Amino acid sequence: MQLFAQILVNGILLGGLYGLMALGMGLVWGVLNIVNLAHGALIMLGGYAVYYLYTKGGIDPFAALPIAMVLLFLFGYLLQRFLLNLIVRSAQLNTLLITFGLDVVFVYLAQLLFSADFRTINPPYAGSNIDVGGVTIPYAQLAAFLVAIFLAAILFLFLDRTRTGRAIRATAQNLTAARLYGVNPRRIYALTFGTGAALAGAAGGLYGVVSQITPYIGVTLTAKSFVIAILGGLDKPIGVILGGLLLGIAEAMTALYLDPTFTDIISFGLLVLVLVAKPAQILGRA
Amino acid sequence: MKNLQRAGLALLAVGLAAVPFVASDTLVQFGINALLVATLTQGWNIIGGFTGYPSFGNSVFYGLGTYGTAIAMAQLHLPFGVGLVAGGVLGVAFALLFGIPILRLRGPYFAIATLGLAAVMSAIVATIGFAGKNIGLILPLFRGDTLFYELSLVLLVAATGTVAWLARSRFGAGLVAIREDEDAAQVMGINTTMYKVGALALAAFFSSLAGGIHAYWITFIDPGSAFDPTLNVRMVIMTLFGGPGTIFGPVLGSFVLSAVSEVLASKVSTVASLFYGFVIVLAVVFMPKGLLDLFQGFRHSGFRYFAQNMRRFRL
Amino acid sequence: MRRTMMVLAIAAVAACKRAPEQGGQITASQITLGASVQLTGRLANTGRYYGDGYAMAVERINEKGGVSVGGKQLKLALKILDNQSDVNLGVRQCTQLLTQDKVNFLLGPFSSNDALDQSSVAEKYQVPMVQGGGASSQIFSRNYKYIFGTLPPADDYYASTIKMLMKMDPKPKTVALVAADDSFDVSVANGTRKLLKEAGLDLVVDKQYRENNSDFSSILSLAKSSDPDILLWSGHEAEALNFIRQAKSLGMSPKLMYAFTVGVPTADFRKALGKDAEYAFGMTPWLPSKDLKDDYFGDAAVFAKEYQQRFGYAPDYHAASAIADVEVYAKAIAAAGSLEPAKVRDAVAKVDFGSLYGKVKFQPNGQISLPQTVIQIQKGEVVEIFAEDFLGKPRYPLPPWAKR
Amino acid sequence: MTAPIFEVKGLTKKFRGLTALSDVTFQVAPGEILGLIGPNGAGKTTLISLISGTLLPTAGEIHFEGRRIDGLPAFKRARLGIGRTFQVMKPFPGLSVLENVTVGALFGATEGQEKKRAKARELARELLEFTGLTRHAEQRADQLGGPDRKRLEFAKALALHPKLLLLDEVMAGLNHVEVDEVVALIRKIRDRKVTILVIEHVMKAIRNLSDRLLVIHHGQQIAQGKVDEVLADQRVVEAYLGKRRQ
Repeated sequence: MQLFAQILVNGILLGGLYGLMALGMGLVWGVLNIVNLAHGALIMLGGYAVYYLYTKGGIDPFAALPIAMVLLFLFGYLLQRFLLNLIVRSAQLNTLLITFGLDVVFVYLAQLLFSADFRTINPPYAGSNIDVGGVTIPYAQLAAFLVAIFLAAILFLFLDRTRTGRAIRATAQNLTAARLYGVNPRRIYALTFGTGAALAGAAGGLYGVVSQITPYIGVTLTAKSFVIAILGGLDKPIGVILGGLLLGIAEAMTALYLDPTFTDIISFGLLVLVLVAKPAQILGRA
Repeated sequence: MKNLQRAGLALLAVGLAAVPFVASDTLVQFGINALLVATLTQGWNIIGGFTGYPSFGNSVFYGLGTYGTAIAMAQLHLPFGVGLVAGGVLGVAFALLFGIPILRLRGPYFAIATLGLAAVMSAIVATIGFAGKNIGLILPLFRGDTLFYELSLVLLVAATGTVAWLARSRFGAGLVAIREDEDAAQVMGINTTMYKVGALALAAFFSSLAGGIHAYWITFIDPGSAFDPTLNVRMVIMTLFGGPGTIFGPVLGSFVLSAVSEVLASKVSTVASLFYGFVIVLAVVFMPKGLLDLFQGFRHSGFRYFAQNMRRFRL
Repeated sequence: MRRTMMVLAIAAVAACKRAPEQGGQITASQITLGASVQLTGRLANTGRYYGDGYAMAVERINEKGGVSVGGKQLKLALKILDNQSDVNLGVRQCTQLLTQDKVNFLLGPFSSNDALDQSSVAEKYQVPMVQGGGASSQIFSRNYKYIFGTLPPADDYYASTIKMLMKMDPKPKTVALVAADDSFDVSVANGTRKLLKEAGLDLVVDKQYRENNSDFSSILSLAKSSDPDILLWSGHEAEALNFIRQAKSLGMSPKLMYAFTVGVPTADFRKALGKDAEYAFGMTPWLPSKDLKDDYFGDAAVFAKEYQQRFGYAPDYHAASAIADVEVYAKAIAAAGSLEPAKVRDAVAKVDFGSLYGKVKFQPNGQISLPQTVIQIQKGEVVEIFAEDFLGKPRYPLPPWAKR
Repeated sequence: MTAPIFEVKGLTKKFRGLTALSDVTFQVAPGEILGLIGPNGAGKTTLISLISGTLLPTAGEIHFEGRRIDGLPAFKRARLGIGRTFQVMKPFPGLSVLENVTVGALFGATEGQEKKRAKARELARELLEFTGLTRHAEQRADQLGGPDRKRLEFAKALALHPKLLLLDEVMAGLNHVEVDEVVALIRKIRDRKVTILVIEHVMKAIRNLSDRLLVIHHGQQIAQGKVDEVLADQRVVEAYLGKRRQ
């Protein structure tokens, strides 16, 4: 029973981070209709940003997160404004193509700039934990989880309560309607992509604290984000976080009760089943 | 004109068939790979380009073909021909079985379901002892690259022939109607379920045979390389690069991209992937409708083609 | 449309015609070694040892006058292609090296899976491949004649560790074994299970995980609940880093010790983990010792220093194995007195010399046999602990994380 | 009245507990034009979807030419000769006008069906002529203007060789002249021995066209019969103008 509780906690903590990874991808996908294959690369860049801020600048990783988010926001903003905006109205799959190309470029440049060495963000408190009734809760993972929930909540409020957020949602519904809203779609697109990139940056920093960063971590993270974003209903922040939790818990339980080599079967099997059985109910939209 | 075109194509096919007899082994190796990838791309074109179902799981057919062949040869010691058939049957059977539930999904949901299926199959194979678990299987070594090349060429010609047939047949018209508007297609008398599953099975057929040929050629397979998920992205990208829903676009797209990446990999080696990435980014910006459209458009309106596209697709 | 196809056809024919000339720089005055190595991509982190090691060895052998073939001094040349960690590209590049670039002999890539594929090309063309990056027994069980390996067999990786454990006080009783599911690690796990049984140790947790896994929390929690004396781990370096960091954050620590097949000897591992790397046991077939004399580099210690200076990171056994591969060719070609692949192949099978890597002599299946020295990280340094007998003092038993 | 070509008995459709259509029963004679009217949200389009097979009924029966069809999938009903247009028009946007119609000819009712594309195309050209779209034949469907799109819907549906044609608000958004053109077109179609069920808001047109009327309100069938009688019916007036309290 204690083991079960421990595994559940592990799954939840991991799932929160998964959810954060997928938030940005879901937002960009849902609003801009861009399936961003470079999302994992943006997470990777965020990880490096926090890594260097911590090791070279001596800034605590959690304090460095907002800085990394700003950097990634600017990067994403410019990328959308001056490159992706050029093609957003062509076939949807084209955005897939171009972000794939960007992913290749980012990964290569990262290797050139940062080398293929493994980097870990290792503040003194990483690895310390607290014991609650026999269940070990690691501080860093807990903090990462809380940050993920916090950012999801902020995103939700931003989309729901602010004028810009509403403009973004209107854009998701209908570009023409958004124009009537009096927004400049070029700016809104850039803003949305920037926000997605900023969220990826935060996820990257946290990922570096609990795992490690190399130029090549992106592919797996893109795939995970893709799955979770779909499970959670794209630009629905709460849904995406729930999707992350679902995946995190499913993976942890599978590793314990079935076999660790089965985790992929379960997580992707779950995905297919959910899609085939009940598309409309589970997903935000179908 | 039409006859001239046919003659040109026949000449091209003969020229390609002659490659192993005149060219270097390297080119033949490259050719085998490029032909197989082109076949995969053409397979994707059937389900993605014609039917409008953006599969991200065609690697599952390739992988099943690979494993069907490998299991038959490495575990059961059957001849290659039997293995190839086994692989093809496995791939098509999978398409028929899973096509019905997943083809009910549309757009990105279909895409992700296929992606999920491919990942599940890869993970499942990695736990089956008979399939060599995650360690893989070793096939007997066969020194016959000419045979592999010609087989791959035949397969590609067959796939392209099938697509050409689609472009003029009733079946193909049905697929295109589904791509354009599935609800409308249904009330116009098209058995959409059967057509979609048929298209997927065709794609599966060619993809799994390509996998089978590749398995025997490369002699060692494991789940990671047989169900390589990046293969899906490559198929999509090559189709889009050439021109989806056309007969020769996907072939052209995959030849050009294969050649570019191969030349880069052997000439500039370590910066190859950087260039490859840039090529793709620039291609999307300057020819968002594919190579074929670029050729036609450029002939028609010269450099204005780029400006026209830019205006049309920018925000 | 038709025109396009014509252009393509013409281009293809033109490419055919030009192809054979492109590799024409090879002259009789040099011997070219070719390799397709992971310089970029997923495996670049370890792949670089091979790229750098081969380059350094070729250079040094040439400085020492090259190789004497039938009374003539020939220089070595090296052609390395980057396969971007793509197995299929590696296979094609090997073919290119043999048929187009006309290299004389092949060197290998990193990792068992890549070596499995690439060695098929060598066998197909009947050109020797001496590779220092694949240890799985699968590579050498195919009855291929042209493939040689300078990494010791994966099955025996934990042999010396278990021998050591039997002499430790307190003596361990229970063991947890965690291994990845790829070719190399499955070989390690199978071999280790047998060794544990022979030693009479009790295997209480035996878990296999999926390659590239990044979350070990379930396995760790399970291991924690069964509280083993020792934990033996086999996988890839990236996974080892995750495993140890997550072990710390979940407070999992075996009662007596833990050991890892990879990572411990590399500088990268220590750098990434900082003080969390302390106490980790590992193994290496090679250490930069003064006792390992070498015809070209003096000894292993000198080599390690020069390597560090030149490339900015410390070599580990991968790099030393790469050096040995090149030296094998130098010795074998000189012995064969010919560049004919078949003759060189026979000479490679017969080499027997001392190098900075150790004693190089291939078994009939083509693989080398070297003992693994048990090592441990103590105060940020790699310390030799045990080979045939104790070489250093182990820090044992392992204190729990909170008390480190 | 001759034997009906088409008959609906007790047709009911519920969406998750919400009743969209309840116990609708009517018959249509061959060559007849039946007008279907009712306020917005009354369930008219649901009825058409049930007949064409894009929705399946919760209860009730549909018979066509003496054969029960309510269990058949949409494509089979299309092949039996039931064609429909969509309120939100559904051309194949990326195809040319000609190809749009050709698809119908390739897959339509079994006896008129052409397996060869070339022949189907000939047939499609005739229909373009018939609907006045010939000069747009090579244009992409999504580049057509409003009235031409409606014509295309007609042409596509006709290409099936339908015996029963279901028209879902084909006149919405058209001006007077255009409405008259469409009315004329529908008459022309009827002259081809096609039975027609037409949903319409434009009262003048429906009065002109229909042989009989069927009125649906809140999913209930509230009146059926001769045009003038139905329009004079108290319940129909209430449905349209709201119940007046005395």
